[in-house]
Amino acid sequence: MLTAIVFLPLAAALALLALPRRTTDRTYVGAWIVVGLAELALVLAVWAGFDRGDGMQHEVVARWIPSAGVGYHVGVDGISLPLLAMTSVLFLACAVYSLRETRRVRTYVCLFLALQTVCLGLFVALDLILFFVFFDLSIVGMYFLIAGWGHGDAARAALKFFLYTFLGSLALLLGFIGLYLAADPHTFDMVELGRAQPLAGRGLYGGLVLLAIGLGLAIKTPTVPFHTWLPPAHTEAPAAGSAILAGVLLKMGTYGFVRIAMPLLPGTWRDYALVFVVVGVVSALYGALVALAQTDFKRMVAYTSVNHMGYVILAIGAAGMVGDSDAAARSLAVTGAVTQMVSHALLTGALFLLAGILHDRAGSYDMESYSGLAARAPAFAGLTAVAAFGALGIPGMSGFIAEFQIFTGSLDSQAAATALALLGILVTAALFLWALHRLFLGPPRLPEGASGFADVRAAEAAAIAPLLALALAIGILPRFLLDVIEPAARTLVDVVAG
Amino acid sequence: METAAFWILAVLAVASGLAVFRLGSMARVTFALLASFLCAAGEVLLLGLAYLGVVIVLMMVMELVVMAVFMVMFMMNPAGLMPMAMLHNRRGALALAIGTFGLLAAGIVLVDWPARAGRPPTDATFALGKALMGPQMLTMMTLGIVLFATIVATVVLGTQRGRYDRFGEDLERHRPDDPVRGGVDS
Amino acid sequence: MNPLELIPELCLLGSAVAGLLAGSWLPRRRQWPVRALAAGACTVGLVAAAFDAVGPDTLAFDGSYAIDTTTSLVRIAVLGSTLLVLALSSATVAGHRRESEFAVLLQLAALGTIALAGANDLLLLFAAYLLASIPLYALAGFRKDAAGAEAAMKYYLLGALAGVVGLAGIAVLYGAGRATAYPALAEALPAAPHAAVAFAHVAIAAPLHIKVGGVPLHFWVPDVADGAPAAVAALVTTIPKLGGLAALYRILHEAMPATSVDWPLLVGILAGLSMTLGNLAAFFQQHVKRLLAYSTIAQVGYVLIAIAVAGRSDMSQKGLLFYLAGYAITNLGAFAVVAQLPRARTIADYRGLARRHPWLAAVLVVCLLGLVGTPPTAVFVGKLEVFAAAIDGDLAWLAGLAVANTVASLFYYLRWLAPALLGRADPEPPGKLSPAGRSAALVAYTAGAGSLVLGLVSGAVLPLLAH
Amino acid sequence: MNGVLWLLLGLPLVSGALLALTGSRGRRAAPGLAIAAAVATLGLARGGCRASGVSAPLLAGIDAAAAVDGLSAVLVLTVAATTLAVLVFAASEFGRQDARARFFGLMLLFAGAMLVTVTATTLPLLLMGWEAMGATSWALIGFWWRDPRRVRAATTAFVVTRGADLGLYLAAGAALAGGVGSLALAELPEARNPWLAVATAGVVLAALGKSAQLPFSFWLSRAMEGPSSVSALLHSAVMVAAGGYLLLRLEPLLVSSPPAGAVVAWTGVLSALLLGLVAVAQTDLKQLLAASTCSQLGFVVLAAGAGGAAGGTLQLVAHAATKSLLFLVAGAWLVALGTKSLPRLQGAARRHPVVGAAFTVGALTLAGLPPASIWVAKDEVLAAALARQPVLYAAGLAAAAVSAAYSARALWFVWRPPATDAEEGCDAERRGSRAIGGSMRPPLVVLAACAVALGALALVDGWRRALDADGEASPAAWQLAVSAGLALVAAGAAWVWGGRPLPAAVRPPLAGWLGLEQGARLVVVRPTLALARALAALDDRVLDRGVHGAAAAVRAGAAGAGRLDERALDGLVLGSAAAGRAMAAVANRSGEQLVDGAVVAVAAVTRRLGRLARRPQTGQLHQYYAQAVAALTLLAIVIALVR
Amino acid sequence: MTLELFLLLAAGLFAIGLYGALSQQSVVMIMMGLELMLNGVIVAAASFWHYVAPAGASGQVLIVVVVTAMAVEMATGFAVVVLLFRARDVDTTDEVGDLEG
Repeated sequence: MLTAIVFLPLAAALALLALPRRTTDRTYVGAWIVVGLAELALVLAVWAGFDRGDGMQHEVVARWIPSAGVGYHVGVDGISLPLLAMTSVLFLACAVYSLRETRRVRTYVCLFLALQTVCLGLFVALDLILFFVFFDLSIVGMYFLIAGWGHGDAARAALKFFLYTFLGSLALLLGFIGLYLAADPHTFDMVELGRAQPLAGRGLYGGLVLLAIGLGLAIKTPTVPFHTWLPPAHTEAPAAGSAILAGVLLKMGTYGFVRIAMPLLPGTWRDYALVFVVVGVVSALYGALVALAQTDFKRMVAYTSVNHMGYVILAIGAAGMVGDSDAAARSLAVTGAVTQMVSHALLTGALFLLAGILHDRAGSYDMESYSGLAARAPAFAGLTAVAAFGALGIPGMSGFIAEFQIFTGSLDSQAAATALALLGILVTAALFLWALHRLFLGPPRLPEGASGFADVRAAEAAAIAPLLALALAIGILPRFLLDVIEPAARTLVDVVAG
Repeated sequence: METAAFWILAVLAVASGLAVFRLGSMARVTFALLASFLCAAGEVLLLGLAYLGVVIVLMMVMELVVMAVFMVMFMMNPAGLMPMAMLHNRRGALALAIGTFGLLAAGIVLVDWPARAGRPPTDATFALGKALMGPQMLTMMTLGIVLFATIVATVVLGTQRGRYDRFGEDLERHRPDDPVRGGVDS
Repeated sequence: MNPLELIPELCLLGSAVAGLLAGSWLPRRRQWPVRALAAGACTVGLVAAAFDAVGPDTLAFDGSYAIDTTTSLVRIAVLGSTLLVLALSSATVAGHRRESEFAVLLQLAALGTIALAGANDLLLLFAAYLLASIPLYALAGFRKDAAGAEAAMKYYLLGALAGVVGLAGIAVLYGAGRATAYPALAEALPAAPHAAVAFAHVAIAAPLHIKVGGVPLHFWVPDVADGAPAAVAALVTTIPKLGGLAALYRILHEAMPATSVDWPLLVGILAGLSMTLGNLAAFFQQHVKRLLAYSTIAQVGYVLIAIAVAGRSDMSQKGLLFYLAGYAITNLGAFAVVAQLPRARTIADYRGLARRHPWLAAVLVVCLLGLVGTPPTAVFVGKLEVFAAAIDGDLAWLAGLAVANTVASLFYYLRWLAPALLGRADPEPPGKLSPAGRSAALVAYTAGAGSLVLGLVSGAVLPLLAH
Repeated sequence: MNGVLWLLLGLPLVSGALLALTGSRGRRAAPGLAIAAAVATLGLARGGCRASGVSAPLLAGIDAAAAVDGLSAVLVLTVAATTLAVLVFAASEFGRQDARARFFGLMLLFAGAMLVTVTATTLPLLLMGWEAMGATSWALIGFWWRDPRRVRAATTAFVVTRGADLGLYLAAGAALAGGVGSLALAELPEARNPWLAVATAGVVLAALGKSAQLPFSFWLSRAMEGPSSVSALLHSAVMVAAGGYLLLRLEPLLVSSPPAGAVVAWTGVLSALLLGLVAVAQTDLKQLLAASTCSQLGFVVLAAGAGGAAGGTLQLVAHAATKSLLFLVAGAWLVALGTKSLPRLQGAARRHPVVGAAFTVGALTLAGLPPASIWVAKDEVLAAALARQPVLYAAGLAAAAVSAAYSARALWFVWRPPATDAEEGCDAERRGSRAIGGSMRPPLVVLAACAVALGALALVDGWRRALDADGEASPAAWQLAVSAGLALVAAGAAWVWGGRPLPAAVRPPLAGWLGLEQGARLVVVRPTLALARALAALDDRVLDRGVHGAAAAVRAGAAGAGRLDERALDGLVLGSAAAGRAMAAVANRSGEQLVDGAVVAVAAVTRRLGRLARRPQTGQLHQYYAQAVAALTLLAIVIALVR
Repeated sequence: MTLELFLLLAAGLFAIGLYGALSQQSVVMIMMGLELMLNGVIVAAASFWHYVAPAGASGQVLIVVVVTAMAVEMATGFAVVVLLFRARDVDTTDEVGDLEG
């Protein structure tokens, strides 16, 4: 089942490549949408059949490189399933959004489909090498996407993105090898490593392995000070690429923390949790403050990603500060972190697609050059406002559910840090309101050279509105999501507590 | 007696070796090199390897005659008698050579070389033959193939006119079409 | 001793001799049977080598020649690469006056390379070195133009110097250990004088480093790759490396106890130098052949890591051999793309390749990213094994350096890939991107697919490479 | 009937959201639909008061639960009724050309969020309503979004209240940490110390912010930029009332950590006094009413701090009725006369007698004159204060006197005979219609009646029992007399003083709302922005965007500091700003060493090395030879020396 | 006569050859330098055989290998020189430096 989910898009991409050259662009995008729907249906089927209890389900284990301890091992639990679902939703949204794409559509669609396989595969991988393979391929795919369909100084941004994240992936690989060597017998299998706990009690060695893994994931996440690849990559990337980059690729970093760093190195994680707490708080505040000063809408959203991911790091760091804190609180924090991943994907994905519309209509992201757009494009303004309010964590949207859990759960073990990070949501509120003000409100004005500003088109609305609706659903009735996450979060917290 | 021979041959070998790069004409250079080789062969003889010493002498004479011919053919100094000096990076070369020699000499003197183990066989040549037929057979076979490869390689590199130039595209001619008559297959 | 064990070697030799004889009777435009014969010999040899590979390890010729996993893998890799080079060279040599000789020299070089890997005695090692070198000098100058002559001269002179140094090393090692056979040396060397062994070690490494093209004897690599035809460039940067590295592994692992000389340090230094220098020099290289040449120097650095931990990590042999196989096929793929586009000399000439030859571009992506070590290509698995071995063998600093180098190397591979994939070609006419023929493209596809497949089936291959 | 409560909460929220979504299509039907929804809500509110609590799982071990008890019931009814009144009024305030669907939808959402807040029995649900209310207030205050000033006002209001809301997040975390796993409001006082103290502090912070107490009061002044009916709702039953409600609801928490009670009580009474003085100094009717809101809610806060829940609740309700009435009147005048400046409103009450009468009733109630409701309510509160601390009582009395003064002052203006050039003063802010809309009058009348009569609640049997406040102090007769007398005297004095401006010494700070907003800008906003710009510039600079950004940031910082100097404000402000500037400067300097700078440097070095690495490849064989031999020699030496 | 003396002689010949190989421009002269170095190796091999391991024949075989290598490399070298002369009409390495960088 999972294998089918993961490789269906790739198979579809290969099939599309075999189509004759004269096939129209719409056919490709249409096929992509169909594949996206099929994927979503499959994931929903898995969701429906998911046992709310704990543990890995739908596991598939196959020999791949047994002598090197590498296997094809996939499975889902309560942490990966929401991300799997979120990935298929976001890709479907991007497919719908791309109906109007005109540049090299065939390659574009195939690249996205391949990227979808890679992203889905990463979230179900239970083998470190399999994880790494997908991790690396995601970088390659995204590189081509940015370099090929971006605007402005895309090649440079893409290269920067690639070099940065590739460096991260290699650090990750070193860490994996460290884990591999510590296990006896040597294995890359996450489940077995989790059972064996090879690094328990090996202080410095464990620290170095965690450093390598943490570095790799921190670059991908990204956290301050490894975030500098993010703004240019986002600014130059095409809208759908940005949405995937922020929505899915960033999650690979945070997902790696909860899937690999925490359960496989629990003792080490406890020892160094404070580092992650500090990094999380600094990221949250730094990201929010820098976003506040941006005049470029897309850059601003990019920096808020740093802020939002900072919360996630804070939560999982706090979950490692076992001390005398309450297990329920830590579990709440981890649940919040996973919820935040889903929530951020939906909301920031929507925001980046909206930013794409902005650029598409008037060719600029500069907020200063716009004003009063609400008069010309009320629906666009409305959607953006909803997404922005969601992103700033207003109740009724998923962001609130996530952040409330993060803060409430983290305060127990990390009072001062959490209190500091709380300031982040205030700054985020200010910056989003200010952005809405500058773009949409006030007397109408457009950038020079733009003749008009058409409102959201049907296809665009069909791409963005479901994302927001889903965020709303999570915000109001979060149980359907939390029921899945909570058992896994509790297990993880127990593992970390040792 | 042997000591004297060693010293004389050694000094001669070194001196003629130096002469190779000091002399001005190609012909003399070639003969200086030959002299050096002959002295070295003499040393080998002194060490009790009569057969190999003779082989070296024969090989070197042959080789250096060929070399002399090449000199005459290709060097800018066809007569092989005019003085010439074509050097580059003389100081660097000198420094490296002297440095290497110094290091080697220091190593030779300082190293505690292993003691002699066993006695030389009564007939060293026979022992060599036995080794070549025994444990070192593959080495010798390989060297044989090396010679084969060398022939092919030198033909490919060195000859300008191949069989298709001489006997035609389809090797249809019975007599080679050579600019100058004569030769092995004529 | 069982002559059946030497079928691959005998096939090559027999086919070389027969090919030379046959070649002297064949019309110029119909010399293909010689190459067909060579291909047949390689195929038979491959089959035989595969059979030997699953058999037990043996020693032939009074212990001077080892037939074990290492030899078997090098045999298979060399014969496979020879097949690919035979196909690759078809555009260069078909109908050439020396077509037969090309095939003969190619087989002799392959034979020498295999002998290099199997040699268990210093003297045989040197004989094999000569055999593996001399045909290549001739092939480097095969085109006989100015550049080819220069390439041949540089290759020859550097090779000859290294040979002389190597012989000096062999002599000293013989003096220090009273023997030339590896097992005897392994016994004698721990008691031998340190300085002498150290000198001998460096000296013997010289000819092998010429073969592998590692620093500090890498100077010939870019110049020969540049001056020789693309097929020969592919040959000299691939096949000799296989034998040279295997020989280095064998001599260090089996003849030199690490207690007498700190050779892991030496190899580690050379590995670090090779990868760093190779990568740095490739950074701003515009000519694709030179760029690839420098990249092969860097690749040698990675492989040397596996050798540096030989004997200290169980994974070193596996890593080494798998890396070699993966490297060979990936590098051949990259050179095959270059050979297929003979008029494109610089990176800029590749602009728009993806539009004009999408499949070639795909092969280029697979091979170049493969050389970087992007999963799931074969080199990735090799790199994984090698890095793991390095950390396992307490040479983590080397693994770190290798990682840094890998990142750096990405820069120049991408510098090539970016215009090839994203740029728009000059609209008319095809010009620099006109293809050479079918065979090189076929080799490119084969190698590109092979690189991927080898990475994917590494599970089946790796266990075979363990002891 | 379990579902009634969900229905009560859901109806305004869902209908409001749907209405807001219809956009221009719903323009025509919006008022009708909204009023219908409000009526239904009011009906449900009555039913809801008897309904049992409801609960739904929300987070792990934490439910979203709602229930109606005495306090909630009072507030639910107040909210529903006020909303209905305001919506009826608003049906005339907006013309066809306005985005009525958006307005009415948001109003319903606003009221619905408040209903959620007052019925919630767990912290998460309360916070959800609380924050949603804040967000809706932004949209409502900035309803006329084409005017940047109003949007900025909305942003100020939202950001300030949200800043205070952080206290609730803090409180939730602290409660969880303190062992209250369910986050139920009723269990909060059982939290362990020190978490109990943290939770209390958080709650107090959030409540003070929401009800615009010192030092957050200024946002309410800016919130006046919105439509009058928004002000009417926001100042009475919905937004600011939430803060008072929260404190009353969590009074046990204040009791369990005594310093908190004192802090709350003093903040309340100081707000009542100081903001009352501010109200006296206002020349704009809506600003006067806004300041009075802070002042009046100060009594609610005082009640909560002093342990007088019954009085506080009465004050909350009485004030809600009174203040919505007054704002609606101000809105009616603004629609009709186009101005809300007191001097220009001279004689306004005479022009429209019904409206004028309603205003008079409201103002007299606000002044605390008997027999109106606030007179009773205030004395209930003051009785509790007296029981706690006589000083509190004295300060409260002073504040009561001040409220009588500003009310009388407003009355004095509107009852003056109209000036001869009355028409000239009109239409200062917008074009007046010179007529009072048809649906405007009935709500005024009803609200005026309520304002007067609600005081009787205190006499109703069971009022205290319903509020669970049996043991609380009641005012003695002398207290009632004293406050009535004082109010009369103060009102009389204010009437005599009339329209003359206040003494110059006190006028600027009072008219400017004590400089709170400027203070906040100086202490919080500007340093934050400067820091943000500095960090962004740092980020850019690191990103190779050049030195310009950093220079600009430094320049901006310097300019900010320059402006600071001009104002020559107190040393504390200066010091903190300077510290921020220094921080930014330090961050700038260290920027070069940051990671990305390092990456760029590494790239540059690599570039140089790349050129260097090709230098040996000279093409000259003899150089290859020399290099190779030298390298081999060196290696041999190294290896020979290392053992 | 001692091993050291023979080895010093060998080292001398080796160093002289090295000097020639490094300093000569003409390819043929470089080859001569290499030959001279091998000459030294012969002396060293013979002396090692005599003074260290006379019992085995490896030393002798080594000399055979060296002599063969000399011949083979000479032959190849001459072929290269011929090629160089034909293709470029030069015989010194200094004039053959087109491929660089």
